[in-house]
Amino acid sequence: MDWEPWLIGFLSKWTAGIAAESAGVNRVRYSPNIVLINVPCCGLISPIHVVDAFLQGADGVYIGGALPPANCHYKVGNFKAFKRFYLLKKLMKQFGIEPERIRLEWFVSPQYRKLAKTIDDFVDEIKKLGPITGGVEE
Amino acid sequence: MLDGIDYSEPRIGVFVCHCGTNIAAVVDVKKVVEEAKKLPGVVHAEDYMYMCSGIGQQLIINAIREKKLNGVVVAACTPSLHYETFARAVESAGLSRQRYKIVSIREYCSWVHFHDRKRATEKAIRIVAAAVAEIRDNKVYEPIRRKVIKKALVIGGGIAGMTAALDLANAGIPVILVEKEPTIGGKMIQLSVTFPTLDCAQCTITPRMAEVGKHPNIKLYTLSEVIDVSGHIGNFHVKIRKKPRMVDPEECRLCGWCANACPVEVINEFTRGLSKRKAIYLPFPQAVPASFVIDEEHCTRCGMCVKVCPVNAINLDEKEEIIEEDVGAIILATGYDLYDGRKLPEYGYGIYKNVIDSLQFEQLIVPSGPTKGRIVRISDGKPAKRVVFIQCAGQRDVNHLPYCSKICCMYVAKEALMFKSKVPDGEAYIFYIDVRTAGKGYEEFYKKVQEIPGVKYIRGRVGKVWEDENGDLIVTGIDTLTGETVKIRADLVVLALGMIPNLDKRLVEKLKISTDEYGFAQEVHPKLKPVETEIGGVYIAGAVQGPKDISESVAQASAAASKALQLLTKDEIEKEPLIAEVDRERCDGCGLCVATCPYSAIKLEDGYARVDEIACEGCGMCVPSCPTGAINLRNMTNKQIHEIIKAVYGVR
Amino acid sequence: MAEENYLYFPGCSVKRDARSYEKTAFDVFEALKLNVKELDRWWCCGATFGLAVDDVAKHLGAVRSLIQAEIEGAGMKTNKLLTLCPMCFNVLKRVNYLLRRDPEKLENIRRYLRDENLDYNLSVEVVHVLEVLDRFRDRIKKAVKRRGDGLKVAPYYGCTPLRPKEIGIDNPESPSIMERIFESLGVEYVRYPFKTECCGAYVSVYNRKAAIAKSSMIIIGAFKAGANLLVTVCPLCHYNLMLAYNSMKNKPPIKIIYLTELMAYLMGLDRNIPPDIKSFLDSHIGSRGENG
Amino acid sequence: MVEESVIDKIIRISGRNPNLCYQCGMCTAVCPMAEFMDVKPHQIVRLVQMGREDVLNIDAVWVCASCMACVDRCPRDVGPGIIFEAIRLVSLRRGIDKLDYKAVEEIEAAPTLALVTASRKYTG
Ligand SMILES: Cc1cc2nc3c(=O)[nH]c(=O)nc-3n(C[C@H](O)[C@H](O)[C@H](O)COP(=O)(O)OP(=O)(O)OC[C@H]3O[C@@H](n4cnc5c(N)ncnc54)[C@H](O)[C@@H]3O)c2cc1C
Ligand SMILES: Cc1cc2nc3c(=O)[nH]c(=O)nc-3n(C[C@H](O)[C@H](O)[C@H](O)COP(=O)(O)OP(=O)(O)OC[C@H]3O[C@@H](n4cnc5c(N)ncnc54)[C@H](O)[C@@H]3O)c2cc1C
Ligand code: SF4
Ligand code: SF4
Ligand code: SF4
Ligand code: SF4
Ligand code: SF4
Ligand code: SF4
Ligand code: SF4
Ligand code: SF4
Repeated sequence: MDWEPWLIGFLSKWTAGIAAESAGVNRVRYSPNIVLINVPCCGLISPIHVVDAFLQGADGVYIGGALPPANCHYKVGNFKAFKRFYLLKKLMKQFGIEPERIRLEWFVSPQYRKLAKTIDDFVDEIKKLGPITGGVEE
Repeated sequence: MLDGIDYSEPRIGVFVCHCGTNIAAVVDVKKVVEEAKKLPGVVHAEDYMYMCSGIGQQLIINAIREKKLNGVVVAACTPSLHYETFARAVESAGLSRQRYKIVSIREYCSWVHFHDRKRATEKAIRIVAAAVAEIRDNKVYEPIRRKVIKKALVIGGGIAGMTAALDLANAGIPVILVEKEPTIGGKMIQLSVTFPTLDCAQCTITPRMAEVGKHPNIKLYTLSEVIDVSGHIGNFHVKIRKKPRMVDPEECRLCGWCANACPVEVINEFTRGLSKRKAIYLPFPQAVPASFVIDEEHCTRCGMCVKVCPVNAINLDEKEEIIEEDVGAIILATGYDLYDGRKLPEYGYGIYKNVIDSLQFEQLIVPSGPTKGRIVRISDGKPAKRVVFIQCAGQRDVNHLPYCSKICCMYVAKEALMFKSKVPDGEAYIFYIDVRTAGKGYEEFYKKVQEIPGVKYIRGRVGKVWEDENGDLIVTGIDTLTGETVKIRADLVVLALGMIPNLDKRLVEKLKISTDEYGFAQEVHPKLKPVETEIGGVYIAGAVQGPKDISESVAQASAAASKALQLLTKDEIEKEPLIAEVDRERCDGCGLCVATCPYSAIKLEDGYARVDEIACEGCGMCVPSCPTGAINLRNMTNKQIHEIIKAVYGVR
Repeated sequence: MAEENYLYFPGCSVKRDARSYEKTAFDVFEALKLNVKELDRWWCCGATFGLAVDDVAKHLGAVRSLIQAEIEGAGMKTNKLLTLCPMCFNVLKRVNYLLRRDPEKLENIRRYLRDENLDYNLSVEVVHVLEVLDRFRDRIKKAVKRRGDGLKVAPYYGCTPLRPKEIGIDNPESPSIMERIFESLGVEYVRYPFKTECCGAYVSVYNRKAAIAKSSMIIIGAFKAGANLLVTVCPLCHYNLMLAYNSMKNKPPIKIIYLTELMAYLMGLDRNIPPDIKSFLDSHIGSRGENG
Repeated sequence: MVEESVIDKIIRISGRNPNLCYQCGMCTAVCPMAEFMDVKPHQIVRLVQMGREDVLNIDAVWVCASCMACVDRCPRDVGPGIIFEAIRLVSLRRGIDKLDYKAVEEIEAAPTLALVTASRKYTG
């Protein structure tokens, strides 16, 4: 099978974004099958954006925010994101999309190895899940 | 808007960097350029060996001019490295930096995907596409400016608060100093001498108190507390509750007749209960303001004092006042308290009179103190010959204060030394776990104390303190270095209690700052922003931020004042206009965003949400909360996020 | 749930070695109008709490008794299981606490019990007699018939009612619950430093000298503070204290008794008080004994 | 399978972490039995920290009355008294029996409580 998943990741630029930068500086290799977009805070990303991403063709959505409780640059953005995605995951099934296709990870900025590892794990998991079928088994 | 640039149609240029071989060895740069040219809105794309070099920058400037670009995407390293470099280049060509973006295809791509050139290239193309999609809809906003009120509020009149207030006042900034006690001075005025130099605490601090009291730029409110804070950096509105002093400080001649006449006697908090005072009293001789004060709580309103006052300074009907002030910056310096010794009943604090805390011992040393500087047993006033100090009395203990209080090792050494200088034939026993002397001259000071005959440091813990039938204290403990148990008969036991923050929850809420797990005020960054809080314009100084000695409190106070000055010397503040914005057409005034914003930056006005430009930090948290999509982050709107996603997946 | 209803777990020692403690306690309960009923069946709690994390089996006896209490409690409208012996209290409450906090342990225990068709729903509250008496201090005050003049009591708590602090009934470093009860009884008490000091517990079996030394220190401390009565709530403490007292060459004039013996006496419930204690109390109270 | 070391076993069955101990000595200072111990509580914790298997030979752990004073007061929540029980158990599970029934018989009128607890603490 020559199907390749392409994931999209939204990183809070204060923590996960810096971790991604350090991963680069330290040449920590990880799967290229993810495009990472820096945003001011993971609290900006709404479930609508996530659903949008799946509609556009994303195979998985990764969100990297600040490690709770005290590291969020904007006080509570990480908690807000967590609550929203907890609910979203519950709704995913109704769209026919496996909830495992969304992943939230928390970071403090030096955790670049964690970033690389979680991305690899995630890409592997998505590879196992295969392309989105919309709930219809092929 | 800058001249000469036409923003009507997107004309974007993409500049792809090789970074020598850093990028080009992994990513097929030429292919990226080729693909970039196909992206909607892109009219120019090129690559170059070192984009950040002078020549590279010139390429961009030339392209903007020649190709009439109104948007620039640089695909190179990370913004933290070269955002500014290219922003300046772009601006020098007359283009706004808001129409420029740098994305990383090095740290985010070539450096981490060197094992897979094909997909690294594919990823780089997607990264560029996303950046182009984002920049296409970027608008150029005017920078946000706001007038700064050139006035500061300092909360807390201890050594830290006074220092900050004086630094600001001497720089010409009017300062409002709010102190909740009847006098300024804080804990330092209660101390005897100060380590490591052993200079008299009162002699050091009283000139400063006097200076604060008479400084033309300082308005002092004692017996006062801040009860409300609104507004934001550069423009805070505060409410202060001033409790009645009931004595006019301008009139009071300090004759003391009133206190002689007053029938009500209560314990004196200044001596930490080691003496009594009347309901009308002078906190201590050097108090600022220099005036008697009536203790509202204990005064029975009998009127005896009023009758004897020769100048009619007393007014028993005085009521509390609410004062309102506008300030540009706030410095929080409310200091510390000691841990409650009654939580250590095993040491008998609050049970046996001769078990005291370290501040009480300071009061026994001060010549002007309740015993006139004689060190005595509290129970019977007999001279104290043997004193046991217990260090880490609750500190570094998960059952009490898990942290090290930092100053207690030093003040115990000092107190032992002072004891020995007053009672040459006395014995001081000091139980310790570690002796921490991290400060200039501190280890030398400790060594000096160790040299004194009659001072014995015992490495170990006290298990229990009790009083025997003769009224002597018995201290039992362990010397871990010999492994032997020790039992000492003592006249006084001094608990070296730890510092806890003196910061009440309501004030924290009003200031909207955060605290650490122990309740100390939280700095933004322990190394790089130690006096800043998350709230712009609110700074912290002294022991309210964490255990500190006087030198550190003073240093930090000056640092906080200097940070405040950086703000207050500006006429107006400018910030990036990348904040949230409400589309009135779509807003139905539900108020959900108002509740979401962590900075209280959104208000409902005439049924619509309105974002306060200054308060908004641009976090975007409000965006997902809006059911109608009316609120958006400038230059990172929902539409732009949608376009970014579309672009990422639009590549083949 | 009726506040006055309690199930009672006796434990081995109270039944065998501290009869007068139990009997006077029940006399006192009756006078305070408390409805205390002994469990129909109970299992030895083991007297010490197994501290090792893999020692689940040691908790089984206690769990069985807790289950029995859950079952009987339903009929009696109470979830309170009262103990006199603080060691039983300590074990039962700690097992209860452990099961509540550690679902894994609970599951483990349940696996043992499943074969017997038993289950435990964590509803039981284990209480010590001191807590119950503290709760009914008003009634104690009213039930007092004799004035305690001439008595000077030293309260002795020992360790098991107080430690570890998660399950203790009072501040382990400075408890005051017994003192409050003495105040309601109207007897004077003394302050001395050893009221929570360990008596030596079961170490008396291994190192008799050590236990005697500990207990002697407690007795002498109480005596030096001016006490003529040393009051305990634990059969093991009582044993160790007596062991020490009997081994003393110069015996101080101080009597070691159970709290409920003193209470029964002051409430005029003399029938179960051992004669030697009765005469000791009589002689100290003197002629003004009977309440007028 | 590699056999678990004595120290690992002590740590595992105690569920405690002796490495958190900073040797303050509080456990010894509050221990009612310390004066009867050959090795003091804080020293035993230190030996466990250093991986010394000969902690099994220490008499003091049998003198410990499980009073929990040290457990309550340890500033690092090391739980020395619990570690000592683990040391006892490792011995007991090896069949070492500390209860001398003769001695017990000699104790007149020892209450059931003493015997039950002692048999728990001193036999397997
Ligand atoms: C026993 C002892 C001995 C010491 N010896 C030494 C020594 O020898 N050398 C040394 O360098 N350091 C010593 N220190 C440490 C020293 O006391 C502190 O470093 C210093 O006092 C901290 O100053 P501060 O201004 O931060 O706090 P504080 O002195 O506590 O001042 C805070 C002020 O804020 C006021 N305040 C509190 N809450 C409010 C409110 N809500 N509104 C308005 N006002 C409020 C308080 O009334 C007080 O006046 C010692 C400390 C102790 C306990
Ligand atoms: C092994 C080690 C680990 C540390 N770890 C930590 C840690 O984890 N956390 C922490 O908070 N601190 C740590 N520190 C301490 C930290 O390094 C210092 O606090 C900090 O670097 C001090 O900064 P500075 O600017 O005062 O001095 P420096 O970093 O020494 O900078 C002084 C600069 O001045 C230049 N200079 C010297 N003389 C001249 C001259 N005549 N003319 C012009 N320039 C001159 C020097 O070249 C140098 O660039 C550590 C220190 C060491 C040794
Ligand atoms: S712009 Fe960045 S990527 Fe390009 S040469 Fe300079 S450092 Fe390297
Ligand atoms: S009598 Fe009047 S003037 Fe004298 S100290 Fe009192 S208030 Fe001041
Ligand atoms: S009015 Fe108050 S302060 Fe004045 S004498 Fe009476 S009690 Fe004292
Ligand atoms: S400074 Fe010294 S006494 Fe104070 S907590 Fe730290 S180690 Fe203990
Ligand atoms: S962007 Fe953040 S700070 Fe600004 S209004 Fe929205 S939630 Fe508040
Ligand atoms: S959430 Fe949206 S609709 Fe509601 S008030 Fe805010 S901007 Fe208006
Ligand atoms: S009390 Fe705790 S930290 Fe202190 S020596 Fe004992 S085990 Fe170690
Ligand atoms: S539990 Fe054992 S070691 Fe700890 S204090 Fe009690 S007797 Fe001593």
